[in-house]
Amino acid sequence: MVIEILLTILLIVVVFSVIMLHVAYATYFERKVIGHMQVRMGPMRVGPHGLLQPIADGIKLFFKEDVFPETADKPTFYAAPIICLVAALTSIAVIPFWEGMAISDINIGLLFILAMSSLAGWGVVLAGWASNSKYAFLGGLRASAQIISYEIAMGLSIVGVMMMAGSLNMSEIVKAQAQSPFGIYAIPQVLGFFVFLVAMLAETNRTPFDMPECESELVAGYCTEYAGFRFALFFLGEYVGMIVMASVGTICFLGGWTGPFEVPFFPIIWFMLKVYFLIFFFYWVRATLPRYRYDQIMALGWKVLIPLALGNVILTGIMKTFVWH
Amino acid sequence: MELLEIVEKLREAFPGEILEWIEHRGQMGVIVRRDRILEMCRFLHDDSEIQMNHLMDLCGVDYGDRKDVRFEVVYNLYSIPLRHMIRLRAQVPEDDCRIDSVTSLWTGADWHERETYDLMGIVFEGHPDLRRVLLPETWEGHPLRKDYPVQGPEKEWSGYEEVKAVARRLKKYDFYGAAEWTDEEESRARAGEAGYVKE
Amino acid sequence: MLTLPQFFFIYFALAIIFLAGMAVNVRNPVHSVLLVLAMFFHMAGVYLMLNAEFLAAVQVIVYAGAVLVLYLFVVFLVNIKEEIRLKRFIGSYTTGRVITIGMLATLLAAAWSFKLGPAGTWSIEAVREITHTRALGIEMFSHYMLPFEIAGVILLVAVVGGMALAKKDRNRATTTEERRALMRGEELGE
Amino acid sequence: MSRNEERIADVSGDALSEVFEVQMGPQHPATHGVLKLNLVLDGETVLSCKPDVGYLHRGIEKLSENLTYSQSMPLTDRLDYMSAIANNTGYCLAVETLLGIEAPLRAKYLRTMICEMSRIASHLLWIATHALDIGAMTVFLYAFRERELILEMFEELCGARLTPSYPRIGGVRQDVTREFMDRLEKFIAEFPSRLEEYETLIDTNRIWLKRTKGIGIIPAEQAIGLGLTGASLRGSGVDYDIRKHRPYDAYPYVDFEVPIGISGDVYDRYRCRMEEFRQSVRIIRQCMEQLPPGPIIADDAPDLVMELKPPRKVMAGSTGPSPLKTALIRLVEDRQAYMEGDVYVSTEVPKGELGFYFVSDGRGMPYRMHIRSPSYIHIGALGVICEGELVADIIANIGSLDVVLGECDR
Repeated sequence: MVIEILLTILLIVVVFSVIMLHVAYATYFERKVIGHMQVRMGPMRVGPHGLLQPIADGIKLFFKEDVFPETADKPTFYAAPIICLVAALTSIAVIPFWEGMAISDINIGLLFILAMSSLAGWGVVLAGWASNSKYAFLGGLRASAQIISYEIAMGLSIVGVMMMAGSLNMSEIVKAQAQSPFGIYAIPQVLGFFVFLVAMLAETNRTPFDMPECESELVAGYCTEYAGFRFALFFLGEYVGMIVMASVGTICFLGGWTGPFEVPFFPIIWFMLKVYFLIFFFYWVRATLPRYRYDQIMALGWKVLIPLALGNVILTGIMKTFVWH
Repeated sequence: MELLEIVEKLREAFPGEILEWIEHRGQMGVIVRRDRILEMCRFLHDDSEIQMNHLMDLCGVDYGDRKDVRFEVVYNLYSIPLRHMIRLRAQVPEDDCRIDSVTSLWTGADWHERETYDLMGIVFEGHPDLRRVLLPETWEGHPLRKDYPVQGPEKEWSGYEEVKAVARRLKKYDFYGAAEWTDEEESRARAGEAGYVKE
Repeated sequence: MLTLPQFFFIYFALAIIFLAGMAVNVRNPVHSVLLVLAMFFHMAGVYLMLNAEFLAAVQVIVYAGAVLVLYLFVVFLVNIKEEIRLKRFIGSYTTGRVITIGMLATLLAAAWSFKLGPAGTWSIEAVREITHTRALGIEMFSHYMLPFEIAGVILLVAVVGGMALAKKDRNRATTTEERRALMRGEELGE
Repeated sequence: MSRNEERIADVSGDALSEVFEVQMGPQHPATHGVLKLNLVLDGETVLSCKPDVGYLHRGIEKLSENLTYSQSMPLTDRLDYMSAIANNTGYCLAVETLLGIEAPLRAKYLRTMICEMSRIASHLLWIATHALDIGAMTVFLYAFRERELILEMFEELCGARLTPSYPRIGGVRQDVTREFMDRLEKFIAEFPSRLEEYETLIDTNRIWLKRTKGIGIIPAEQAIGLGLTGASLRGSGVDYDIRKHRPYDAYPYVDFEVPIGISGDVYDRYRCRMEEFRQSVRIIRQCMEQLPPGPIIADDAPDLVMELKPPRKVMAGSTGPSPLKTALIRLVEDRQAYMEGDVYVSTEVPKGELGFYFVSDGRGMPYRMHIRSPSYIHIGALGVICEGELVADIIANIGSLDVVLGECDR
């Protein structure tokens, strides 16, 4: 019993550090990818090809002065970034990286992730309100509306996957997927995959749905008043959220840890490649697309994505009842 | 339409209002009285043969004591469909420094007139929102007048004193300046005493 | 000596009572909503202890993720600058106290009369075996199909009705021209 | 929350709707300088938008009343620093008209060429920031890549990149070199394909179209009334381009078209400027082909170096002539009789119509100089345009009007 608990704690520590390292280098990856898309080099100064840049950035952010607005609501202001990061990190617990390798392989893994991503929205909303600044407040309001709307679309988009796999457990979904005719659900669930990709961008507040921050209108939106360490927590939360969303996409639609052939000693490689492909997709979209307007985002969510996802659910139901059975 | 014909037409419509007209470098300038300037502008704007629909520029000129009437408000008008321009120069005396606003004809005259009011001190009657535009609300004097010194006024602008007071107040957040600011001073500064500077 | 489940149950129960009390008592409405959020999480914990993990997740997704955010939205939008002081319905404290105590007594009496009913189909072991989500699904979509659908339709009616009530001219104005017309005080044509 | 107590006329009579005041700027990423907008919002709808300018007011008009015509030239660089040469040229033309001199043909062609280059440079900065405001950040860096080439050519031409002060009253400062012409030729051969690159990035993008089409519509009548000029006016379908209406420099000798829009929304203004890029390339190419030999500055042009040196000692408190007053250009003195009077000369700079109104009393410095700057008028119009739009559309509108605060505040 005690040894089990200790082992779990060790596992948590290992996964946490690996994820944090990935987050650090996800920022590096982003700057390099976007840099090369924009005919420039990205970070080049710190270390060879700027490889130490994320570490330098981290040190800078964590040792910067923690500015606290005088009129802010203190407890909420402190709690908001922590809620953001905790919600994102907790989701990691249920993600199976390869067969049998998840901190906690619970039966309602997908629902748990949805629950946690809805909690992440709280961090943004409360940060916007607690800063007691108008830009932050507008950002927080936008965030609350956007997160509610897109959570529905995202939840519905993976209902099709749940129906095909017949389970909410993420490992089971991967296993069921591997036995399906195409090997991945992205092909039969193409509608659901599309809705998921769009909702994934919106849930993590990335361009073209970065309304809550939206630097050209609202300066930095909900995190306008945050600096240093607390800003870094938001930043980490956003990137961990990206990794979580990419992992969910990988598990639900791209076949998780399975690949065309087995890689000995390093089974996580397929999972990582797929996750990094989805993260690259985030960056690619960011470098290409302009930003939506707030009302257009809501229209897209409610009038396009939710009906599409509902249609996908109905279609999957019909197929499952009459065709695949 | 020839420029002189326009002047002729204007003279017929407003006898006694036109004082002088000067053609210089191919441009026609008409010096007029200010009293019926709005009607004159409306005439130029609406007449189908003139159609001055574009107000290119509106500004004030301070002639100091060189002329009998100190100020002039200059309207540079242009007709986009007919491609001719004319300049109206309305004389505004110093002791009654006001003229009718032409914002009802050209919405864009709004900011031109605000600028002229701000820098030259000419009041436009009937302007919807005549405030200072380039200078702060609390500025004293009108800098483009000839009697305004180039290097600026002797007296410091009151807003600058306020800024200095704020800077003093924020000094307590300075790394080295924490000890220099007492609570009593702080409360005075917070109460918004403009111009309060710690000696 | 308490067992671990007992300890957790007592913790959750006390925390729920405490947080609910605090939520009513704090002055700042946003803090109040935050406390309710924490309370919902503790309730989800109670569900988890009952092996109802599906309900726990839904509790967080629906109540914490959607309903409470809407509450928060309303709290943000309604500008509560000063405490709203209501006039009391009844002038005397005594009458109020008597009524309150009466209500409490009724509640206690009702609670006292609870008895354990006969065991149903779903014993703890049965639920463990086929997982809670599946058990819930089977129950809901076989025995209680009709009530479930009726409840769904009622909710749909409520949503549509809410939209019909809330939809005013302002929400119809999607273009600049329409918004400008509204600002001038004109009515929008169909 | 600290909200404004004052409620502007409530839009819907909804008890819950709260009027919300936001001061956008003067430090704000999307206001293109130190522009401040006092917004009154109802949710995200703008009830009123009052621009507040003057944070960059340097008193250029007052200063130039105390400097000779030549000395004021560098001040005009600082108006619209994105296309400084166009301001210089406009200023020179105004002074030339006042003095009654004319630049030689080669100088006219050179100025036209350089002006169009600076138009491209300015429009590149416009598309860069406009796209960045709407969120397309890649266009920003693409456009800067090309702008850099133009600035490097300016550097080769006269040694300065941003504020060249290259034109002179009566001509230009230096002749072009072979290398410059080669580079320019390479640039204009390549540039149209780069333009297509931007267009593939944003022009067919659904989000871009959604953000720009039907936003900030200014009907033609209203646009003229507001005093809009340049591409902002032509986007509304008004064919008013000073290069065609009152041709100056070499514009009468070259062949080009004036692109005009139809509906006057943000997208049409964007399209107009994108077409202007192509027309500018066309003009530059024609100028390069037709560039005649000859002098680059008029014989009777006033010297840059003051012929009459100011007296060395000025007694403190003496009422004698100030150093500046005697620092007259000899030629200007000769022409004293002709110089008295006033002229208004305007040119088509990238932002719109830049006009200089001079009142001269015959001395070597203007008695009164007034600058009619397009950005000032455009910002004044911003409030009217933004009313009833959403917050995000303000950003699109500022971008589409292409304002620069250095010119607005003077």
